Amino acid sequence: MTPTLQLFLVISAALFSIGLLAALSRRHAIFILIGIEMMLAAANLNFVAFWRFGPQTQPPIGVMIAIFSIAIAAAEAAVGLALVIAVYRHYRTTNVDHLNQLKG
Amino acid sequence: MSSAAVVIIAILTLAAALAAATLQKLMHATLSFAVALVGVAGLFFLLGAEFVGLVLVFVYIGAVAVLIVFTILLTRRDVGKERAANWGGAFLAVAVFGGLTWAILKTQSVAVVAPHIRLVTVKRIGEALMTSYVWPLQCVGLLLTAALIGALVLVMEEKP
Amino acid sequence: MSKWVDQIFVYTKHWLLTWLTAAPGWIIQTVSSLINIFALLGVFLTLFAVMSVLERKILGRIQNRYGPNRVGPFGLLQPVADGIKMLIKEDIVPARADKLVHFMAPILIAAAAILALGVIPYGRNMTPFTIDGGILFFFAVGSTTELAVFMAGWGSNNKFSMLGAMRAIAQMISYELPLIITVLPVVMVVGSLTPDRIVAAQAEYTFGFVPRWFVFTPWGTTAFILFFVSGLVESNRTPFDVPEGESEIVAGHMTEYSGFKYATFFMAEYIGMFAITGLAATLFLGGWHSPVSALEFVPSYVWFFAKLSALLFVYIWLRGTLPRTRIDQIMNFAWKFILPMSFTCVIAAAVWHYAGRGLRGWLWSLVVIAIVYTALSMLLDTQRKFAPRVYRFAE
Amino acid sequence: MSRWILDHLWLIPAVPFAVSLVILSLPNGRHKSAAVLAVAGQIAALVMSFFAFLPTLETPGFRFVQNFTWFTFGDHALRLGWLVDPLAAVMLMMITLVGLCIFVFSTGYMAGDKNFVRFFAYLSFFSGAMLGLVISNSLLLLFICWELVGLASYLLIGFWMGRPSAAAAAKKAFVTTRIGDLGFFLGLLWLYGRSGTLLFYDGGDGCLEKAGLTMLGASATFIALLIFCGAMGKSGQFPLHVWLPDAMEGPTPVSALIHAATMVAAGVFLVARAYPIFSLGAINGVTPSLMVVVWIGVITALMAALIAIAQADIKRILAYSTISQLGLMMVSLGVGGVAAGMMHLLAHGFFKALLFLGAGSVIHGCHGEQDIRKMGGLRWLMPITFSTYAIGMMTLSGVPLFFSGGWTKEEIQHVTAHWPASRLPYYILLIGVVLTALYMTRQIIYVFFGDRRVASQHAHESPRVMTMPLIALAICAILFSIVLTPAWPWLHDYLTGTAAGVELVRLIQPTLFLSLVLVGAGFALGIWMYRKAGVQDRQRPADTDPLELAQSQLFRFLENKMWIDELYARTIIAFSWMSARLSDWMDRHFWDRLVRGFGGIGQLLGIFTAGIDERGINAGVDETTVGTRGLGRLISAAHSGQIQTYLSVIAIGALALLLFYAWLA
Repeated sequence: MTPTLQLFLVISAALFSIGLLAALSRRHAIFILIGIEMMLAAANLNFVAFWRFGPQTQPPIGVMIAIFSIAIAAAEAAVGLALVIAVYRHYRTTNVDHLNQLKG
Repeated sequence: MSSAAVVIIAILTLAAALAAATLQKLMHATLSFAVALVGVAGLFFLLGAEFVGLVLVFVYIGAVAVLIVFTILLTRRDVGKERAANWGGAFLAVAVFGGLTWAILKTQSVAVVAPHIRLVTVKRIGEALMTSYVWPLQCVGLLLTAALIGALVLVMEEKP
Repeated sequence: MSKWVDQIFVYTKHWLLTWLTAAPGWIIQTVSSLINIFALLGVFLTLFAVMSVLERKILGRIQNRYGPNRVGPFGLLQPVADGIKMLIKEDIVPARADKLVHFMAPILIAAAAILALGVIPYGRNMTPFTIDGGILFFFAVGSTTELAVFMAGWGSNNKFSMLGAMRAIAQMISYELPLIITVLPVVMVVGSLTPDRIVAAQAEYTFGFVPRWFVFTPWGTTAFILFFVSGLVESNRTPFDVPEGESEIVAGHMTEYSGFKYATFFMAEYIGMFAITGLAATLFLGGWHSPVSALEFVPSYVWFFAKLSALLFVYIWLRGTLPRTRIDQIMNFAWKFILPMSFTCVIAAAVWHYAGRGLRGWLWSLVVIAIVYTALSMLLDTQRKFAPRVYRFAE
Repeated sequence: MSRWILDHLWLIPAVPFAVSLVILSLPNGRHKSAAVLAVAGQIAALVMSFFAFLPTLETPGFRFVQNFTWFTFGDHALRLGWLVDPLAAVMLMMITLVGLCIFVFSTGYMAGDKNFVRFFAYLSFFSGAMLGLVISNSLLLLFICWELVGLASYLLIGFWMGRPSAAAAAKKAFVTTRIGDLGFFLGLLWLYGRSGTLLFYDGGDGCLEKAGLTMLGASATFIALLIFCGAMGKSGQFPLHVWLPDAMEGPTPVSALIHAATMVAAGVFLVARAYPIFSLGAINGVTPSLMVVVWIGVITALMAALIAIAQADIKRILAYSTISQLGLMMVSLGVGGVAAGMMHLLAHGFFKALLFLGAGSVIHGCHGEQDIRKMGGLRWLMPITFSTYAIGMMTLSGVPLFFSGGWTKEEIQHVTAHWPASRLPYYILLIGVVLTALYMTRQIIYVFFGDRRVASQHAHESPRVMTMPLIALAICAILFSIVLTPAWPWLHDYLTGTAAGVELVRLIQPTLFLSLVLVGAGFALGIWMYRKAGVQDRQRPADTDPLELAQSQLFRFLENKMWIDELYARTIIAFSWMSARLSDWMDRHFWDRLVRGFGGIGQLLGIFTAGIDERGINAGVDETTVGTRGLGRLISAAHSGQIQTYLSVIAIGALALLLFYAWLA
């Protein structure tokens, strides 16, 4: 038995939802970052799956997008974590509930 | 590519991901996150995108996970003061999952089997990167440089 | 005859697999992989044992003493005694340690080291696992070591462990970059990430007797030296053994480990060393090719292990000769010298390629490297006098 | 190798330029690297010049041209180019060889200077510009290099800018040569307008070739005279010579390199290069423009030689001697002896550099003293300097047979004597020979003979790095004569492109005896006049010149440089000053009021618009602002500051979108 595209899409949807769960329900900024990274990974999984099951192209677009997205995710993680450290230095907390200076 | 392998890896991945989202200790959550990403890389291998899988492991385990771990270390005093889980968020996540799954299962056009394709070799990816993707490649290089400098500036000690 | 000797292991494996011709494909594949894995483990664990005793003996010679000579003939059974000792020791886990992380760390570190061995070609048709991006695989797997070291440091819940882990990660990250960038010129010139192709690209002989190994080009020599130094740092060996400097922080991230877990760390360090030297031999020293065309009848794996042993001997030699460097010196060296030089290697390789890969390219790339080297040494001002030593105390 | 250099001629000037840039970027204390880099650059230039020189030996009349397009305006391309012919090649060799000696000398001479690095940067810069000048195949490129050379000269004269006299001298040199360059530039434009090209040689279409020359017609005379203006400024010819003696304020190696051997010779080189324009339409070898060249040269040669007799500064004497010799070269060019003039230029480059470096060595030994009346008796204290200086002096005076200067001077006398227009220049030149011998004798007696005076009490020989170039240049000055003798006039034939032949008979010429007599007369006169100058009170300078005792009016006149500077101050400078005052007055009282009036109109308009703005527009804007602020308050309430709330809203939105599409499908 060979798997269909649906299987991969469901897996990626589940991974995305778990990432969303982490991003929404945890109060620690690093958890939110981890959640976002998982959502990105889920998106990458979608790209590669669609490329694998779709019509063949030259260049392999899905793979290329996944590579670029990983690179961008790395940059995002670096800046995000630097922000976490900077925020922690300033407020002595990384709990996002307490970081509401932008309240209107 | 057999369904059994996919399902086994998927279960491992999702379990690790769930652990990463729910474990109380931040360090354990990070390590679970790393495991989940190794699982995703495994899925990439099964999908025939070896290079992406390797890059994923390389970047996420080698760099991002280490970064997260360092950040945890630098903000250690804050660990452990976690409030109880936010049920509204959990509910929303489940709703999104439900919606997405429902949509996927309902769409018949995605219920297809993988066609036979030529292996995507590193050489092909390299050629693509150096021809049609040169611009994006340069932009990503610029972005990474900017991110590097930005991150450094952000965490630099403030001189009183 | 010589071909038969050369391929004896390959033939053996094929002969073993003929027993399974009737089985379904995935079983054959699994069994083939298992054979590879067991062969690898067998060879390298033996090599680890031999290396551990040889290292102690060679170090002994360097320091003008005998080294182990009691257990077995010439002390060759010493590793067996050591193994038994390690196995029967009590396994102590600190009370406030993070038990799971503490337990997983040695496993992960050993797994990573062994996995890295899988992509190196040990002889003609003797690559255990041929992966398209083999070099990338090597580094991807290698990069998990950092996480494992961190787990060891964190899980032990001990400040020496944590400090050691931080030092280890800092220097491993700093040197991973040049390590990868020095591989780039070879990958560029060959046009492939597959170790087999890289070895094949070094098969020819100039004038019939000088082998076309990359180490004989200016960029190759430079890259090889840089790779070797970076590899030395990556495997935390003297003179870069700051992370586990026993006079400063007990044993770094391995402080809280004892018994077999400690032995596992020890083994992982040695296997990592084998992997990195094996890769160096593959990338720059022509892999399993013989250095002289006249000696091609000698089996290919003999050449590979000869090169490996030579490099390992240099490791031991360095350990017996050099004192430990300071961490800030290691960092400065990495970022101010090794990194720019490794980028220069990439440029020099490009120059070499576009100048026609002949004598002209050879000279031009030499010029590029010489210019950058001179400029760097002028900029870094190697003649600067050392500042008076200032003692800084813990605050 | 030669082929490669010819294809990459631009490298010859580019290397010193690049070296100069690198040195400029060095930190101030890096004396050693600066010196090594500069000397290495010069050696590289020498080697490349040598390889460019080689092919010119093989074929007589060799000429290699390489043109390229600089830029295009409209459908017209402005083209520049490089050129190697015997003229350029010998200049290359001379500049790099003398330059190398002087670079080496400078490392000793400037050793104590705190701006050492900057000095070598400038020197390399000069070298690059000068090399570019001699190999350019376009009057425009030549002009560019010409100006760069002038800039280098300015920077180096004012090198010790802390001294007011140095700053003033630099300014004077710059402004004076600029006057000449203005003429040069006008000539260049005129030439371009007439012939449509500035390339010298362009496969038959260049401005020095037949096609170009025929287009000039009658204007050739004026173009030639305008170009000669530039040459006059750079080579210090009569009306514009005043800057050169003052330029001795710069460091002595600079005086040797720029203001004796190379840059000042550029004027002569320019005339030689553009000679086809000067001699266009010549009747019996005489044209109006060449006539001007001859007479200017004659006046300069005589005047400068006279002034030199009454000067007290060791470098000033040499400066006037340089002016005089340049005048001599101009005469030679004017009467048709291009080869003779160029030969004297080359020989002069060697021996004048030698004399200047010798003077530098003397000054160095006397701790910075330049007044010859305060020196004396250095003969035994500085033996190497003395002997090389003596060789230089005899070469300059034109002692026949053994010294290069003698042969070239004789050649010049020879061609001048056969000038059909007049015999007068020839006689004046003969007087010049006597005068030259006289002032050089005077100088050498004051400096090296007699008793030690104030400045020479503690004199010492200079270090090896300074004496070695002296010896090298002295050997050059002597050996160079081998290729100059009439018996084997190799250089002459090389420059004119004919085949050389050896004939020993030609060695003995009537003029040989004449010059022997003249030079001897000069020496004898000098020794007789200054026989007592050396023996004087030890502690006081020799303040009374023998000439002053005999002819005090004449000496005063010569000592003050024939009052030419004062004349300029009274006339030209006073005139400029007046016109500046006039313009200033006009600006203050006339134009200023006019501008102020317009300003008033603007002010009135401003007051008017301000009223409109205040009453009409502001009120409306205020109302809008109040409204916007209220709206903003309303919306800002939705911002809780909790990022997870935002994230939830986004998630809900996505979910809604999903459901919406599902409903659509």
